[in-house]
Amino acid sequence: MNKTRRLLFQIGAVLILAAIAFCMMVIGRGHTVYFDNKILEYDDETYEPPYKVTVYVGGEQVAKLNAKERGMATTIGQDFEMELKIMEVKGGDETRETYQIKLPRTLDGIVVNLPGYLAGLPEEAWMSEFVPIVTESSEEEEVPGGDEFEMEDLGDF
Amino acid sequence: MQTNSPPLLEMRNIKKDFFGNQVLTDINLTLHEGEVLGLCGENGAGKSTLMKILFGMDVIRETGGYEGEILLDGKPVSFSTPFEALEAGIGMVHQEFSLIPGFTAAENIVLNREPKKRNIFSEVFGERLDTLDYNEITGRAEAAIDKMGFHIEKNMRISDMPVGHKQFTEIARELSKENLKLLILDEPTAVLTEKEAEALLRSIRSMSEKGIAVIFITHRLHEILSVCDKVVVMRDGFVVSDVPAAETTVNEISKWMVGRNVSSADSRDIRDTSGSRTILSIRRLWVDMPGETVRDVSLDVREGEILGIGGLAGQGKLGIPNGIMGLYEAGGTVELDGKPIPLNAPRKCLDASLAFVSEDRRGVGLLLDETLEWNIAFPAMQVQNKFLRSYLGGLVKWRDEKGIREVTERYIDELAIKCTGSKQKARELSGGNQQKICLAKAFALEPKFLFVSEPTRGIDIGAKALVLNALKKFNRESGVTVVMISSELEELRQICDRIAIVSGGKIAGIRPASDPSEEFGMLMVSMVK
Amino acid sequence: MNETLADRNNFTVRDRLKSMVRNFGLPRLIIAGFLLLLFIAAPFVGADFWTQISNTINRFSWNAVMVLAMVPMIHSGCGLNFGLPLGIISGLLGATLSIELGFTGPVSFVMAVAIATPFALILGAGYGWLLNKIKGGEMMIATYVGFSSVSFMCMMWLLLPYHSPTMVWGLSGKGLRTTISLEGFYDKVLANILQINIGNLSIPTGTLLFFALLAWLMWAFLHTKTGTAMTAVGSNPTFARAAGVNVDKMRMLSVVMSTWLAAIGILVYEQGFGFIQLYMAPFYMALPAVSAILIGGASVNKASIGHVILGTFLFQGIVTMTPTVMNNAIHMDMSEVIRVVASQGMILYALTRKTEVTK
Amino acid sequence: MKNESFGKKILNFIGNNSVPILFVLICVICIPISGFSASYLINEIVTRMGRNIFLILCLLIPIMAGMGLNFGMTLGAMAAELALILVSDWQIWGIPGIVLAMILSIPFSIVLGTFCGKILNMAKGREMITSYIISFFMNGIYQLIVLYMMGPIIPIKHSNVKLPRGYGIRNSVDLIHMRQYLDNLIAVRIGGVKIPVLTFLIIGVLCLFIIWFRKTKLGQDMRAVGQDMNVARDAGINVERTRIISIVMSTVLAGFGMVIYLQNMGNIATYSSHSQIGMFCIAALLVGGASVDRASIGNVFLGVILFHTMFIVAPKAGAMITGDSMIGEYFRVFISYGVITLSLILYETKKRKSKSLVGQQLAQAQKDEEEKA
Repeated sequence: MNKTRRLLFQIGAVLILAAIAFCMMVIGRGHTVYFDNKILEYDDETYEPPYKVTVYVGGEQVAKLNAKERGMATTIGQDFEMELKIMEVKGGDETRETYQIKLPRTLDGIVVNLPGYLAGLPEEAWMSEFVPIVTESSEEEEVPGGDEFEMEDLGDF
Repeated sequence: MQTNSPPLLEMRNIKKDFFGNQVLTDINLTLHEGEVLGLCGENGAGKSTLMKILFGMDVIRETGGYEGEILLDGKPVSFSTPFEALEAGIGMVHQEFSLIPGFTAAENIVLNREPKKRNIFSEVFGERLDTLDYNEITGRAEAAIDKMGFHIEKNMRISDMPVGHKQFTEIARELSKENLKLLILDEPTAVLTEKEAEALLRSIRSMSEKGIAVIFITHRLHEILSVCDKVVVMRDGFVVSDVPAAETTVNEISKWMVGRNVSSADSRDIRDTSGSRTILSIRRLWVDMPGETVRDVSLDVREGEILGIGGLAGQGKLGIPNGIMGLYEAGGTVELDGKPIPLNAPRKCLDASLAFVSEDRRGVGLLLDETLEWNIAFPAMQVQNKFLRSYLGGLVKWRDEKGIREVTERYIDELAIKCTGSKQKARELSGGNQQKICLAKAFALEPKFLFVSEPTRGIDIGAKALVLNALKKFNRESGVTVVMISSELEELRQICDRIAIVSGGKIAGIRPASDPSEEFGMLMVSMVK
Repeated sequence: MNETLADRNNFTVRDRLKSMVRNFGLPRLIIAGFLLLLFIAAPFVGADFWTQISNTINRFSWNAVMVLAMVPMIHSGCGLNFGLPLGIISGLLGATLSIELGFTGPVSFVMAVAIATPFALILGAGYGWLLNKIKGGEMMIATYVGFSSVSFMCMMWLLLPYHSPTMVWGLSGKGLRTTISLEGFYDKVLANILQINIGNLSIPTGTLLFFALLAWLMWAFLHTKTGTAMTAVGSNPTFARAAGVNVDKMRMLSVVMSTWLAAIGILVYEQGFGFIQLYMAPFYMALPAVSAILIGGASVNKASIGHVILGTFLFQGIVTMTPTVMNNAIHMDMSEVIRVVASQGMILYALTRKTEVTK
Repeated sequence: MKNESFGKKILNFIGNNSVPILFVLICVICIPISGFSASYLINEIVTRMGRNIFLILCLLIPIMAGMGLNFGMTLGAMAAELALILVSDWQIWGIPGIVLAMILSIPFSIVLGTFCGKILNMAKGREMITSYIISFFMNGIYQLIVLYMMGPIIPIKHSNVKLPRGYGIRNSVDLIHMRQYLDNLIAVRIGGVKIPVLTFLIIGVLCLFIIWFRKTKLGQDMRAVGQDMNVARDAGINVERTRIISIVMSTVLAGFGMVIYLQNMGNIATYSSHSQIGMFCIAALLVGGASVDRASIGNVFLGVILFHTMFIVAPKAGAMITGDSMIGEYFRVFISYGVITLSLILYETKKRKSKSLVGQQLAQAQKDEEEKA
């Protein structure tokens, strides 16, 4: 009786931890969102970028994009909220509006084409995965081994 | 009234041997509720083995169990661990304290039986995360202390307590066990002051009034008479008498303890050495050897004799040679041939041609992981530069392997040591043969004077005779004075010329070995501390 | 009839094998087997066998003396000398002072030994005195005595007034460099004596002979009266005390010997390696030496010259063979990891063995 | 008479607290020389307290169980690093990432801690040197996992974590998206000093837990085992298991502590972060006046403050005095090792002294008796 009871509690504790871990994996997923203020061609139509877009995330300005420029922001979770301040033509009026984007959980880097997005196109039109170009130098990193530590390893503490 | 119900404890025909060595034969004991039984006997009489059987100690099972039957409340029981015995209501207070030094008395009393409260963590991680209920702990400790009838400070840490109070804490711990029916006290008064001992006796009486039976093991015979309902005396694994305490006397008990039909007296070869000069004189010796404290010993040993030193365990007989040889801290004066020997310096003793065969074979006597050659030749090599060859004008002292082998082989032959060869490791020999190696080691030193401590402890009868004969021969043929320390009086009476009895850390008396054993028995218990 | 006899023979053989495994220790067997495998595999993966052998022998000759330094302290029951860096420091002082005083060529080696000796004796005596105060806790404290002395010397290398331009930093003109080349000093002075070169096989005869000399001296010492006493102290200190041996003196002597051998050991290592390494370099030098002697079959309180030779050979064999063979075979250099796991595992194994002598 | 006893008391106090007093002196001398401003110093110390205290607290439990200084806490640090590498590769950021890493480190810590505990049970009486060697041994296994198994066996996707050769983890793993998230969540600034309130709250909870734990049955058992293993065994306490539990608890807590430590640092030095952590934590604890067999929460706090003050000011002070900045660097390393050495020696000699003291007392008592007689 007592044993089964404790077993239940133990399983419960593990489950709760696992559940928390799972929640964390979902809500803590980090994404990098790239904003493209670039021409988009979709269904044989061309969408011109506005003259200037200023992007605010969480109240802070993260990018100020002229046409053909790309900006970047990081976010945690899948609900991405951004505020865009758009100036269609040089010297024109600015409009300010808030947009909500649902990000796909599986992607690390997401490119959002602003002209396409603003034009209300379907998702596949303006959203694409960001594939980083590996520009790594191919030199092998020095990996320390064994029981021979150098002074640097003592590090700052 | 008692006759109607079955006795609380009944032991029937208990037998026990250690590897063919019979240590208990047909022991019968009965004990009723609230009865106090005094158990006495010499060391090695079988008291502790009997208690170990009753208490289900591991040693018993590991050495092949026991024969016979134990009945508790009329039902047969057999404990395979001490915990089962505790469960059944048997408590035991051992000679060595079993207390946590940094805990208070109360914490020790309830050790591992602490009252607990549940909490959220203990639901998940199990009972060990229950919080302790300190109020309840104090309560239970108080109750146990009340039951004992001797006040100890429940919040005092053990490490701050006087020795006697530690003993009482142990007793209180046993009493705090709800179902305690039988309490075994193994020499509880050994560490108590006079007053505390009296208090203990009072509390034994009050326990007995509350219906708890007590088995009281002690060497202080008057205590037995004053508190026990009956007395059981053991000797050589037998119960020699089982009488109501009211019907006997201290004299009678001590006779039973050592008494034996002395038939071999004639065959003994006892030498009267009263004319010989004194070779070793000990004055006011004290030795701090744990468990074998020597308080004030003065003793003269005559040249060429075999002097036995006997006494009960813990009275200090072992401390004498260990102190003189510098193995334990000692004070006083010792003179060999009129020349003083400095204490606390083993080398000085060896240089003065003293030799010692220790009772602790494995700890002190042998290099277990080395060859027999090394064991036998080492002290002689170090002390007397034997078995060495000098090169470069004595700058290099090289081990003489050939000489070492020769001497080892000689002793292997002489002492009939059973081994595969002189290169065998000492660890691989049996106890008796190890003892012979220890003797050979001492003989190789060719000493003027030899201390032999418990030479027959833990070896079988055949080997015993060989060892004793070798000693006797060594003494008679080489004229070396031998002092032999032994717990077995009969053994001493067999080979010694005179026997000194140590009691309470002092010499209680010296008698010729031909005196009847009762005499020695009286001396043994005379000054017991 | 014949069959039963054969059976019995089999039985005894298997029994003997079993007891051999037990005496030798499973980890040791695995390591020896692994090295054997490496030697067998070497030609197949395209590594030149004789080069490998040469490398192993070379490294053996560099390290053997430091492993030998373990022997006296194990014999006297002080356990594994994790405080080896203390001796190494004496050696380094000898090496740097010898160069500072302007000695060159083979003489600089002799002088380094000569200068290192008093340092080793003094430091060893202090270290021995300390270890006598804390019997039973030697190994942990030895480790930290080694560490603190190395870090203390780190400051000293900077502060001591060295001037020799080959040793100090070029820019500031003071403070010793981390590595000092021994070219023109005693680089390979021992190795070049009677060096044998046959094809790819080269044997540093001089270094090996030097080690043989020290090993023989150690062997001889253990056969003298004092050496016997030292072994007895390690085997059972109470026995030794009862036999009139001054236990503390013996332990002290063993520590001094060990420290001196470590000092000589590092000098031999340097002459083979060609550089003096200062600062944190001696930090973990005790561990390879400790594991080498354990791999050779020693335990926390028993060691012999045979253990030193076998252990150094096995350990250095693995150190030199694994990188090449592994790299060629699977294109993954796991040698570091294997070395760490094997050597530390060996030390762990030895520490968890029950030793009968308890103080 | 009264003065004399007061003087004696002071001497006793100095004798018992020689290490902390020595450090106070070092700090008092070095602070003015280093020329650091008070606010800079306080800021640094507060940061380091938040970073290190949790880690050091995990040492208390094995000390309670009589197993000495747990050099095997490195194992917990390794567990945390494994967890953080994985979490970082899965791109879980911020507080959720930190929480996930802590949860993930638990199974690793339990496995490693059990292994360590079992080995230590086989090496009773030399736990410290053994746990020290275990940390090296496990470092080898850790490298095996991180350098060779991460990639081919344990999937690692991101190239900012993985070595260019296709397997193994880089020398340094960036935790930029977790960096000081915990510290900044409820941070308060008082006079230019940033106080990471949440981190301190977590530390506070751990302190309460340790205080509470001492009053549990398990805590009591650990103390009993720590003081006398044989008595505890005779009383029916499962000594081996209790010892293993104490090591496992310490390892798990060390894992949490390491996550807190690394989120503050903002990156993992994959192959060296853990290797020195044990040494520095132990040194800090000992500086606070703890010994091999006795340590309290107070020792931890005092130790962190003193040790890290020394750590901050030593290089600058060294540079000021000798004109060489490396001197100070080496000095603080020397001090760390030196203080551990000193504490170990003090502990061992004290153990011996208390033994011989008993002998002396007995001898004296006998002498007195002799004189009386």
